[in-house]
Amino acid sequence: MSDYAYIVLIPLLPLASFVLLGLFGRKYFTKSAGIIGTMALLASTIIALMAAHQYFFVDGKVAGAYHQVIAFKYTWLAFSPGVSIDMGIVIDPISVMMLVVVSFVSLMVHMFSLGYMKGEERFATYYAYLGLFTFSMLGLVLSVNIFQVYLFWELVGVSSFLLIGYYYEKPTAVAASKKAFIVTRFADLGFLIGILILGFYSGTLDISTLIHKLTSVQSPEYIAITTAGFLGASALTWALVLVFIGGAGKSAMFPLHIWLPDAMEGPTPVSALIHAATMVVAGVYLVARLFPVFSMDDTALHVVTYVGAFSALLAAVIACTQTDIKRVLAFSTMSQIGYMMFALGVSKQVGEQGLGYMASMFHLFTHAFFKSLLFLCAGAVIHLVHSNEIKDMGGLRKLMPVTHIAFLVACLAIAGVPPFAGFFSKEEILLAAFNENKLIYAVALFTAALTAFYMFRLYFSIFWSKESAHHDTHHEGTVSMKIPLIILAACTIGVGFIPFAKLVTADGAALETHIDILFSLAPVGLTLIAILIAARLYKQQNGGPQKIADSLGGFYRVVSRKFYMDELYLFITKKIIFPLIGKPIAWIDRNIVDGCMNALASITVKISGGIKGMQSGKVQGYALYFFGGVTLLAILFIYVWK
Amino acid sequence: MNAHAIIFYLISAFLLGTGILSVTTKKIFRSAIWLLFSLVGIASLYFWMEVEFVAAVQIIVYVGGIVILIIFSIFLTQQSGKEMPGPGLLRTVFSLLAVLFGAGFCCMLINEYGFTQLPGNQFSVAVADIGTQMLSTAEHGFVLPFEVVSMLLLGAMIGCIVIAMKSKEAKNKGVLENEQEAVGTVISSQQNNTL
Amino acid sequence: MLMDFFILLKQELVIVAIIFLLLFINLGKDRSNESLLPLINVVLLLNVLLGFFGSKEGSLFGEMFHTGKLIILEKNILNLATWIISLLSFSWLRTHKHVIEFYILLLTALLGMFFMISSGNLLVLYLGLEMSTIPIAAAANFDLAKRKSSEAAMKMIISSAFSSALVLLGISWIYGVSGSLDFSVILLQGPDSPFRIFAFILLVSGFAFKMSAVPFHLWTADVYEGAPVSVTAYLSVVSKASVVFVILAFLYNAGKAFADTWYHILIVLSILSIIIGNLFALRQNNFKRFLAFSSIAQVGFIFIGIAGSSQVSSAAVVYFVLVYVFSNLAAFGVVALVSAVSGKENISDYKAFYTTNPLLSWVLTIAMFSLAGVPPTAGFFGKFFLLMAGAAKGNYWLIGIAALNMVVSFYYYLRVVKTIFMEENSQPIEKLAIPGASRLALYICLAGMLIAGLASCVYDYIYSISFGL
Amino acid sequence: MNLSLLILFPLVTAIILLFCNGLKQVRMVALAGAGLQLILAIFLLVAFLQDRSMGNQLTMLFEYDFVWFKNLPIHYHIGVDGISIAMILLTSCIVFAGILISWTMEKLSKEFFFLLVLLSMGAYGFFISLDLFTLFFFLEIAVIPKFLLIGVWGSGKKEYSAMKLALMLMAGSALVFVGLLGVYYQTGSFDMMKIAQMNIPLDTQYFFFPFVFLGFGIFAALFPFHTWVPDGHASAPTAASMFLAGISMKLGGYGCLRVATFLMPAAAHYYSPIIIVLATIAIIYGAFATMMQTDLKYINAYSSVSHCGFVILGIGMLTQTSIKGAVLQMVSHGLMTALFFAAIGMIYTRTHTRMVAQLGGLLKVMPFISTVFVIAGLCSLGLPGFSGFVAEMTVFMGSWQNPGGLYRLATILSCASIVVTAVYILRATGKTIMGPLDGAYSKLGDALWNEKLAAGLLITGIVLIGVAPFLINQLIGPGTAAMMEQIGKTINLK
Amino acid sequence: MSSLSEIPLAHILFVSTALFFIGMYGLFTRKNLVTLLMAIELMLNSVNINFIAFNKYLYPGKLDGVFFSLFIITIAAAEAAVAIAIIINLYRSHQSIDVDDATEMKY
Repeated sequence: MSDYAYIVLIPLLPLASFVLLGLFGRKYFTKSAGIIGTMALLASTIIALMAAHQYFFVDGKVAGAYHQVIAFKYTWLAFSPGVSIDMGIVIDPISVMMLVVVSFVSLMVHMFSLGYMKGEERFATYYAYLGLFTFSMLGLVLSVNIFQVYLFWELVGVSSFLLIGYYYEKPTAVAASKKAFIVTRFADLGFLIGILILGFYSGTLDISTLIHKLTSVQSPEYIAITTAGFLGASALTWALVLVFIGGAGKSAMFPLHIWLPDAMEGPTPVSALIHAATMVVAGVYLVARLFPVFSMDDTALHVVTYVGAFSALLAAVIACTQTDIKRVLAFSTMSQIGYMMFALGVSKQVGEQGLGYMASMFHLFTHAFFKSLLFLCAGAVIHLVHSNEIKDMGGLRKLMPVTHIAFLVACLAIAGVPPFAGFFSKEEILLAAFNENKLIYAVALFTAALTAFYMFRLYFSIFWSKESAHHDTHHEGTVSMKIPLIILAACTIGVGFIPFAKLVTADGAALETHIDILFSLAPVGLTLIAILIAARLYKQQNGGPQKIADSLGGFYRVVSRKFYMDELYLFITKKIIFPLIGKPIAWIDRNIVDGCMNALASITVKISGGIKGMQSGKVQGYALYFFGGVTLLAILFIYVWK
Repeated sequence: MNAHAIIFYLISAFLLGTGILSVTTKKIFRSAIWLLFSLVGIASLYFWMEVEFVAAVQIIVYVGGIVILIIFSIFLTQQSGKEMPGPGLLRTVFSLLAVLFGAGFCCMLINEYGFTQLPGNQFSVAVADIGTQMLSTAEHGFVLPFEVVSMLLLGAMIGCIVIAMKSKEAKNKGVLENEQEAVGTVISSQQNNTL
Repeated sequence: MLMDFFILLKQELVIVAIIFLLLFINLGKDRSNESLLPLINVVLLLNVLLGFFGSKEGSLFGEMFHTGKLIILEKNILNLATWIISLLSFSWLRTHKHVIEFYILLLTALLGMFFMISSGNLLVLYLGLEMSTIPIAAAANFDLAKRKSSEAAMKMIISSAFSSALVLLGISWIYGVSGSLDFSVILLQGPDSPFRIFAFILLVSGFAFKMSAVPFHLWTADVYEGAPVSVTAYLSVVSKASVVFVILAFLYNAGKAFADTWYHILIVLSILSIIIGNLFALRQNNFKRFLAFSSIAQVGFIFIGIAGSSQVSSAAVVYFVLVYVFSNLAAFGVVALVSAVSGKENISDYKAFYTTNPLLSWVLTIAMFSLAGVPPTAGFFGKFFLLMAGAAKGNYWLIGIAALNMVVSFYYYLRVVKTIFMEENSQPIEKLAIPGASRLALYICLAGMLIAGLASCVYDYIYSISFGL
Repeated sequence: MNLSLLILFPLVTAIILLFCNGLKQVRMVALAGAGLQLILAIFLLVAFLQDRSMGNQLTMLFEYDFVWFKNLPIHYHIGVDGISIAMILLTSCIVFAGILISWTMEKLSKEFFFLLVLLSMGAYGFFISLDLFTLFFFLEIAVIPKFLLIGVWGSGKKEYSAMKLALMLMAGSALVFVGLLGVYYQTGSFDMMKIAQMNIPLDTQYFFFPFVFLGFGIFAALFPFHTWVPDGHASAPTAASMFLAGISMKLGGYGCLRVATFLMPAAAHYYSPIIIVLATIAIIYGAFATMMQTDLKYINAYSSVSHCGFVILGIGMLTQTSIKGAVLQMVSHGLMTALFFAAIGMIYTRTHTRMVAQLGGLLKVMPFISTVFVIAGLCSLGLPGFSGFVAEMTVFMGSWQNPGGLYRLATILSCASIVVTAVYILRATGKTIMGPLDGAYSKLGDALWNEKLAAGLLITGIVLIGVAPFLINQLIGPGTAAMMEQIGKTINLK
Repeated sequence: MSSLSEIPLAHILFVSTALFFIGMYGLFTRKNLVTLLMAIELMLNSVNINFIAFNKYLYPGKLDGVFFSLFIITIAAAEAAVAIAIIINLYRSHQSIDVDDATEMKY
């Protein structure tokens, strides 16, 4: 094994960029901040690619499988013997894969932002935040310790918060950033408690040790965690479900997805980076990271499966009705992540049954490219149109040819049209689902068709439909914005051909996969039909969509309002938590708890007023009291206490 | 019950009766006179107990000094003839209750304790004894209290003078003199007696 | 033998000498107060200093009078307090017509206290008690033209006469059951009959009256309010301190057989005093009246200390009294200055006092803190030791009540501080010119409050000469 | 290393201050004094670590035992372990920052700084005391200056708040006092190290532990005796708020740990369910109450109640990790809340309002202050990289190690508070820092050098702990371990 | 001498006690300050009777009781003198010696 310690540079370079720009950016790097950030990321990306090359191809497999390498580990905070937060770097197929994805997409976004964010007042801050996010995300994927995951998890959350709230003067942006943070925080609570349970029973927080201890059926830790239970489920189930809740929060799974559409308030490149390619898949990554443990518990896996599948379907349905292009993309992200989730859910740890795992990772990988591409394209469009609404667009294909082509490529990829990247990964997922669970397969299939439909609805609405209302004076964007689009488009076409099954699998060993044309027939066919329907409805401006919407009536309204999930949450917070918990508590505190304290004081004063008559000012009264006192003492001591 | 005992009860009845009258009479001057009688009654009780010296002092100091002082002050405050307002009913009841209770309680305690007198009573109070003991520094000498009391009288006298002296206003000059005289009487009588 | 006599009686004799000196001065030609006061203060200073020389243990007049290191220390404390009061009275006496008489009364009372403290006999005790009361009652009337002053004097003399009648009843009964007046004999038999107990209670109630313990305290506030500030200070500090010393000596020596009885009496009285004193102090606006009730509450604490009945407790009590002297006199000092110049005696008059008189404000504040028992003032140590001594018998609930009442007392002490520092006032008390004598007195008090606690030697010395039950 | 210097320096500073004239002189002296304290504290830290690395394994270092009252067992006994050093460092940082923040204090500046320095003396004395009497002495010294600071220099209903604070804290110390006397009469000693070696009889422990714990608990804002916190903090001037929340509340936590739990472990064990329940209530209830506040200072004050609940929770859980977490939380919360108050103070001096609803978009005009505010907020909600995360996670980990349904439930509920914390912090941040800027504020300036320095110092502390917790762990780890060993012994005996 | 024994000591004490409480009743109920003073004199005298009686009946060996009563008489005189001075001064300022008129200070 060779030394991977240099990998530490990959996260540290963005961190350095963050610190530099964060502390001095406003003063000294107002213009050059973008270049500095991009350069740092470029270096990181190169190192990441080098590392990937070294890991997969230079060091290669040992005994037929890729092994985990702990490149570096340092006890960061020791709790008690064996239980500590370690900072370290783990090298294994998924972490290396994620390294590449994160640094690469981040680089693209950095580059794109050079043009997109040009002239912003807080340009340096923007790049600082980007650096922070990239650092956190890289730290997250490299974690050796479950608490390290949590730590970077939170950092990722906060950088997401900062970036969503980048346009801090816009109240909607502020609200969205708050929402994103709080909802994910809520989910993180589950994650945290899950960690506590896992840590308590296994006596360690180190992921590999933990996996080791909890995957052998004879180990005392395993026996302890499976025998301990609460409400009919074993501690292991609880722990895993709780951890999954954490993942679901970040990955916008139902019912914790509500923050994702709103998060689109942030700058679009940020959406591309965080809310499409990287952060949102952290949940998937988390489950994958702990997959050996998950695979020990069927209940937890079922939860993952059904939540994933339902989210995928739900998001796809909602996406069909949205009119804000970024929101459509957001729901599509949610839907695709649902795919990844249920793919994990239907997987097993070893051998052929591990197909789902591989597929999930593969989809994660491809999705990162085409989804970030979609977002960047959307960014380019918005940059031109200054609106997110579909109705403000149309016929842009002539005005922005590069964007048009890139967007089309990405749409084809996400729809799963061969030979674009999405096709390969989606095929594997469908196959895995087909093998394990027919119901899930059906849902997945339907969702795939829906995906194709709403993506092409978007495509046609933006680039075809009515003639552009925009003049030629508008340009597509700077070169720095086009280059990433081109690169990503190329990737979207290319990455599907990477022999992923050989590289990234649950047990590290290569998996034999092949494209079965017969099996592919159904999904691809459905997809094409869906595309055709979309073209029919949206290529030209006509009343079709409206008619359909009208005919669906109430259902359409419910869907377009996202099944009233936001309203439900609002109801819970504004109508239940604030007035029914917060207000009473605040009231109780002021009036009852504090009131008691004040009452003590006022009662004392009252008593003081009540007994003032004793001091009547009449000297005979004093004498009477005197004699009374003597008598009292006499009676007390002669008769009462002897 | 022999004559001696009868005398005791008579004296007792007298001094208690006059005492009660003294604290209940409405006219202040009469009250002072009843007090005088009561004090005389006490003096006669001392005579009855054969402590003539104390009886004499009692008459000289109380009857000759304090009561006169009191009567003077009654004149000075020009209230001799007026009927004093009586106490409120509530006050009377309370006081009566307290006093009756107190008296009953004390008498009960006295009764309960059951004092036993010594059979052979050798009690005699010679004036000479009192004189020597008063000025003796030995074991049962009372020179220290004697001196202490003289300082106390000095202090009291000065205090009286300052307080009762009406500065600058000649109108009440007489008061001052009377005061000083009165106090002087008391003090000199005391000194005389003990020497 | 004669030498002994002089040495043992030195403090008393010095006082007597001073009294006669004053009498002679009075007889001589009229002197202006301006020249008289410094002289008297110097003489009193000498008196204080003389007290520290030639201490000797012994008794005179057949046990009627005895003295010892602790007693001498106690008398020195009283001397010191008297001197400080004299210094503080400077601005009041400057224009007073009866300066010498005032001092004679004060010193007579002091002499009475000395005899009371040294007494080994009920007769001397009684005489001392009267001697320390009657002149003060007269002195309470020294603001001759003020209605309140005569009312105060009247209340004091009537109350104390009533009290002394009850005490005398008690003494006569004690005499009746023991046949003696000597401390060593009178209470030997213990509380074996109700008669004895009642006699004892009557006697103790007399002390309690002088110390103004609840329910025998009612005269206190009125007298304090009405009397001239210097007399109030004297009453609340010297007079009270002397009775504390007496009760300590009396209970620990003569009252041994009654230990159980008086222990409980003290506890009852202390709880009543602390609670009632605090409750009344809460509502006062007149500064002197306020200090009266605060001192009533303090008495409760002293009782707790005495109840501890060990060497620690007697040391704690004497120490507390010393501290109390400094703290209370500092407070009265400021009040005296303000009252003498502006005639203002209400707490609300002190609003924004700090803006015009920072020094006096700080002195008053520190005095309040010391009375409240806030470190690093000596008051903290005093209270801590008192309660520590009281807790020795294991009655933590009592300590708990006391401690919680300390919180109430914090309220009113801090209220004064609040008034001084925090409240707005368009017409604060004007800037006062502080006479040198008063300044000196305030500095002494300040030093006492700040040093007497931190310097452990003070307590250690007191401990070394004190005694337990 | 003479620990008495920690008391001497402030004392001398205070005395010099009394003789100073003019604002300039006063604040220079105060700053120099505080700077010296800071240097001394750092020097102490270095000396301590050196001694430890030389293999000095004594529980307490730099001990000094001087018989104060020879007839009572009252000693001036001082010494430090890692925990105390952490608290001392915290104190010196906050005092320094506090003086910098109040640089422009013009009203009665001499008195202000005098009291501030006096307060710091009380805190230092408290943290180094090994004798219960001295400890109590310094505890009370640290109360009264607060009363004046709030009452004279405060705002709003300052007199009420000052009085309330003083009375409640005094009630606390009165309870402590009863407890201390009880301990004293059971052991005949005030020396904590000695008392810890003795086994106080169980029934005595059961009787006196509540006094001591509740007493200190009032200082540490234990529910339901926390009501002095909101009013007191809200009315106090900035520096006093910083001190109050940063140090005073830590006196309580430290006392709960060092006196109550350390000396009476069996009782601590016995009462731990009650303590846990109260702490959990404080955490949750404080958090929800914070959510409804509209005044920035009230927000921070209530959040302090919630955060100090973690301290009590950690102590009540009685595992080594949880106790370590409690100590970490004390340090962390001290720095963080001081920073928060500093930020609020800076905002207030410029905008003259603390009402959330009246503020908005401050990031535009005062980016530095806003950043400080956000950092404090993020630290408060336990963001990694800041001290809050480290402390809270340690508490959670430690708490979870205590099995048993109640403990588990308490831990889960306490964990849940991080969500509520996020809600109120983000709400406050969103409304004040972000959002559209009110035109009235568009001319306001950013932080001055003194404010930057103060905030910088505190942020350094927060980030240092947050990024490199192993450093502070090294410091307090052995201390808690030694303490836990002692506690463990007794609990097992039972 | 034998005649004495016919009157038990207790009876004398009853008388003195009665006198004491008569005085106390006066003290409680009278309004005029001078009469209050008279009531107090009665109480003091009752105590004197006690002292003399105890001395004579129980402890005839020494004269403690007699002396005590002598001193009480003296003190009573001094007290009365001061009290009267105070009352006179009060009369000057209040134009009344009713005890209920001098209740300016209370509560």
